[in-house]
Amino acid sequence: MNILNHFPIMSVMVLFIGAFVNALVGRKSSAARNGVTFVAITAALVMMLALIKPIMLDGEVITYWMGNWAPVEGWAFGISLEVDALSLFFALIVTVAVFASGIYSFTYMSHDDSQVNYYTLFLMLSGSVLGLVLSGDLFNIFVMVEIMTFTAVALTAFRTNYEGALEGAFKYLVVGSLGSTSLLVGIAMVYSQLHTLNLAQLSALIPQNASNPVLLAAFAFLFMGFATKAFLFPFQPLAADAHAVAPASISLMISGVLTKCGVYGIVRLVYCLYQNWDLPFVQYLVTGFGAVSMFICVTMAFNQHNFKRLLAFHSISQVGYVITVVGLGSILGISSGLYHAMNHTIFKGLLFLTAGAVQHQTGSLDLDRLGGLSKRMPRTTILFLIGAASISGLPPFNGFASKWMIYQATFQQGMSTGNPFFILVCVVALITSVLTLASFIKVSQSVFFGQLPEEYKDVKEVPVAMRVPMWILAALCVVTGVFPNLVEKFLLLPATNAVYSASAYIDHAMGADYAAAHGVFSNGILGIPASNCWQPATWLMLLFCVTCAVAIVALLGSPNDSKKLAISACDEDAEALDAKYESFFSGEEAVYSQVGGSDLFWGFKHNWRKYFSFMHDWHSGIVNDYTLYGAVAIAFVLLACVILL
Amino acid sequence: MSVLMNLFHVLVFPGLLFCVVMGVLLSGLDRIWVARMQRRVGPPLLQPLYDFLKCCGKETIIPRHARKAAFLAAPVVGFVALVSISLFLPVAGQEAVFSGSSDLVVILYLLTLVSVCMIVGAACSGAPFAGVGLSREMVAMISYELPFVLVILAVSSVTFTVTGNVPQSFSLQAIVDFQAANGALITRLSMIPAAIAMLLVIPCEVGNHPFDVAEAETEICEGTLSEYSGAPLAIFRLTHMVKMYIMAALFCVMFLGGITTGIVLLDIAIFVLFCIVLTFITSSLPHAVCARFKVEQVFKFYWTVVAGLAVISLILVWLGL
Amino acid sequence: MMVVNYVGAFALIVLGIYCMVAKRNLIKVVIGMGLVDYGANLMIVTAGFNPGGTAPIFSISELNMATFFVDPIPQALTLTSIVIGACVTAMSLSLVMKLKEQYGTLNTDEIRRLNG
Amino acid sequence: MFEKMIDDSMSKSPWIFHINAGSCNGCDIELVSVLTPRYDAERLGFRLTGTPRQADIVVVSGPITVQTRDRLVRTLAQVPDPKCVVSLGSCPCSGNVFKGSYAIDGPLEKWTHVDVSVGGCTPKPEAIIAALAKATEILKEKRKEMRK
Repeated sequence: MNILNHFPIMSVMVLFIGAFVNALVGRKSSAARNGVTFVAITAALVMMLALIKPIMLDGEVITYWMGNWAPVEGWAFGISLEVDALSLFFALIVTVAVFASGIYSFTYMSHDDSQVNYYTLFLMLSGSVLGLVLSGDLFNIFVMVEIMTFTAVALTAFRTNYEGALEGAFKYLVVGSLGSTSLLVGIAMVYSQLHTLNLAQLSALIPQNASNPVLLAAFAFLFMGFATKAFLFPFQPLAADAHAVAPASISLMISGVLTKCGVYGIVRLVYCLYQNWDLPFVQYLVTGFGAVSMFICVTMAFNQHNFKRLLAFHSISQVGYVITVVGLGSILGISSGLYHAMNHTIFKGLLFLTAGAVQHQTGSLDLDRLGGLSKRMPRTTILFLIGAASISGLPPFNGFASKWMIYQATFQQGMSTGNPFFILVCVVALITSVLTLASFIKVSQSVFFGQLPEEYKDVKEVPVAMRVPMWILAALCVVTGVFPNLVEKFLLLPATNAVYSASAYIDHAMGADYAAAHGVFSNGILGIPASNCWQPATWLMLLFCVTCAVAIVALLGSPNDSKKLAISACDEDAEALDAKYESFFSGEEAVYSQVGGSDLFWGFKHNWRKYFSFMHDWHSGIVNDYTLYGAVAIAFVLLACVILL
Repeated sequence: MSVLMNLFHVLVFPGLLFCVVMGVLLSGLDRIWVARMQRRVGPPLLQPLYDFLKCCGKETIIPRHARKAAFLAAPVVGFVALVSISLFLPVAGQEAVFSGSSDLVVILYLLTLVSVCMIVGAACSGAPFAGVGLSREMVAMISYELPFVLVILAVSSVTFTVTGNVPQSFSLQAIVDFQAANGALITRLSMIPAAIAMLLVIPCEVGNHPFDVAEAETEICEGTLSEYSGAPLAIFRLTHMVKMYIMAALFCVMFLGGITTGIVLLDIAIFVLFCIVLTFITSSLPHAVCARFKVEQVFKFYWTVVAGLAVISLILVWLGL
Repeated sequence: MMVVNYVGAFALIVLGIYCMVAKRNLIKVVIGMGLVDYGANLMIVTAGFNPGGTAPIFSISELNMATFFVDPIPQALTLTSIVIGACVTAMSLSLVMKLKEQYGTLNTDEIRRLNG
Repeated sequence: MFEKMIDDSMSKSPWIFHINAGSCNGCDIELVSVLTPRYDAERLGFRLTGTPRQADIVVVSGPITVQTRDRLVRTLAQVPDPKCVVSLGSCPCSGNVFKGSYAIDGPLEKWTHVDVSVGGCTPKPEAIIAALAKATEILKEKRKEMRK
């Protein structure tokens, strides 16, 4: 038996065993702690990378039956792991993010106490997330979701003395449990009808019983369960609370990885289990939830004064993009959604890590108090700008490549179905992108540019060990942005193909022809339409050409010998201030009329003041209210599914 | 040979040199027209060029709060990105130089990139007035982006509905080809509101007078440019001029495309003529007629009136007119 | 009657959610979470219950298609789920204790420093 | 290569930055009237800028009050070379009727080198244009000198 077949279970186990070993040996020595963590996360990453060849390129599916308990007479009772290209795609996202987060933690968390608990929980979180995406069993997905929520809550509250940490964790736990219960109820309903929980077998059986009302109700519960895990509207306040107070490395995990589990769940649910992506109602439901989350969260980000809370809202906004296009049900839609999911993990991880760096060095995340850090932390500033450009979708970074596909997908869907709803979604997506840009301008202006406050005069650049994971993510931002063709060939096409070939997924687990016997036919896809149109490499060459031309003209025209006309900059170390290099201002000398972060877009906020004040009150911070929103949303989706499907 | 040809396209026509010449020409004409409408003589035609050269000859001061590298790089990157747009536009009956990636969304984002470079430059300079300027620039951007997006969708949906399944939704080449076959888009009833909306978007996108909230020299001391001097300032001025040309050209491609005579030089002459007329309509006329808007008025105006026009156009397309 | 069980399960869930939504005391909110959990567990057990079925303990020779027994899988699931539920309750109670220490109150209206 | 062109444009595109150092607004109004259709200084390339960083010619009006002095000096230092300072009206030259006041710290020569002075209270627009035109010539000379 090929060793590669064992890699899925081994990669999950190595993380859990790492957690266990860490708890045993890591109490005293930080070297042992870091060593165990590093080995575990590296091993998981390497194993997932090794699976790229067989799964992504050769199109194989790996099914692993625990204890060799293979299906008997078409009934699968054993616990299984099933890895197709879609699972592997998300597993790669997870392991890369875990790797970056782990390495970052070594320095970032070095000042905290009881670190052994941190790494134990961290490895458990990583293992559970990886287990979730690789699992071939619905109930195991639930168990993994619970472990994931549980450890994430514990890690959110890890710095118990940090302002609001406990509160954020508690809200996350309470409202998160609503989602978990919803998932559990959905599973119970599915089991009561079909008496199996194996994903492959369910994928074959559910489409046959598509009109069964209990299964439709189960669809609603499962969808809302995963939506909670992706923090879609109306669960976004949780994400904001939890991200803002968690340590930055955990914010990366929550935003980059946990939300991806929700996305993975929804993709599996709609495209594999129920295979009802072409029903208009499902399209409206999923796309609608995505679009609403995308827009509300991006406007909420305008209100924020806390760096990480702002990032948290953007995180949900970007997940909204993913869900929106996942709901379209077109090939272009799903591939752009997967692409954006991947990119979101990369750039949002980078942004959270830079926020963590700022917090680590200055001790503050308050946008109204920080400023001018680009002088003191130039490398972090560059990293932040790369991340901000990516999330705002500026070419040539990866955010643009995927957003470009998203616009194409929504617009094509709108035009080919003649449905104005999708055109509206396209407009919302485009506007959201501008608003995202605006709020990152706000962050860069109020944290990295502008004047440096006196209290941060002696801030230092972050240590190299923290910059390394940031550089890894930044490099990924650029690489995946400049070579979308390669990403498409090696990652997107196989994953999209896997989404559309449920029968291959079923057959591999349940034996050949099982899918066909149950009436599930799917052929996969040949290619992604409208790809290859955006060629950043060509554009960059163009840019290079023009830059060279401008530079040559500038050189020819530059004054040959006069020194006075050259660029003059002030001497940084000079004690006496030279008035020539002071900023021009016409008021009193002592007062820097710095524009506060939240007032930066006054012209916009003034016109929308009623909306903003309503949304501010709506995010009341009271756990009961958030529970109510969640319960109402679940009830609404339940009713809609049962009545309309 | 093809490398040389490409180089010619990039550097001469329709690339760098043509952009700069057109930018200087249009903005010089604009200043003369505004002067004439105010019953003044106005500056010479080449005044923008003199301004540019003079700025190049001045000292470049980098303020104490500024980040040197970004402060100097921002104008260059913005300018280069802007010039690269001209290579995606299939102007004057020519195919775009890089037609493979020519796409309205790409152009939208490249225009955004240009504005972002200006904003980053302003943010880098660390000055209070620049801070106010960048915030206004960003609000102006939010304002015109919605109608711009709607216009783009309206234009694309016409070509999409008529030709059926175009492989690329927003392809500029497809739009021009469509117009070559079916007549310019502006002749369609459904496109007239969109064209008006686009005409209103142009001055704000360029940052011309009634909407130049970000560079209001009297209120906020040139806003985004308040700390710039010397060569970087010159490049920002040039960017502004070239943007006038690029936006006029974009309008030509979107609404007046496909008008060809077969003779290249004549085509170019017609195209230049269109650009000049458009500059008069979009830049000189509002400049001479209107006083500067307040920033919240700009936002309100664009999200209600202009966006409304574009939505009307979209609805008309949807109704099949 | 199985219907009673299902109705009971849903009643528990709804009661639990009501408790989570309406009660302003953190401890009561945690109790509500517990109720929701019990409702879900009851539902799973009911789903696998066959009236009159025997315990699912057989040697392989006894097993044939006609054997009538209670489905063992839901019971296993319920056990797992109960364990998880207990963990969640423990976790949330410990958080409540810490919250009481920090905020000096158990009233949810006053625990809202993160808002807007 | 472009040096000659740049030198030539130096006199064709002078941008003005106006500092009011305690003026009674009479000169300021006259300066603005220079830009109005009647006198139209824009045909010579003049343009009012809002920031000293972009200015070529700094026009100072008013008798340099103690309150404005520091700001005047600071702002003058922020103008990039080559630059020209024009004193507008009698006040910056001599102090005019305010001469000897405890609140005055003039004349302008005390703080900076003045290239062109326009007399009068207030000077006529024609005189202002003539002075500005002269300043542009000085600007060109300065630029040439700086190159050497």
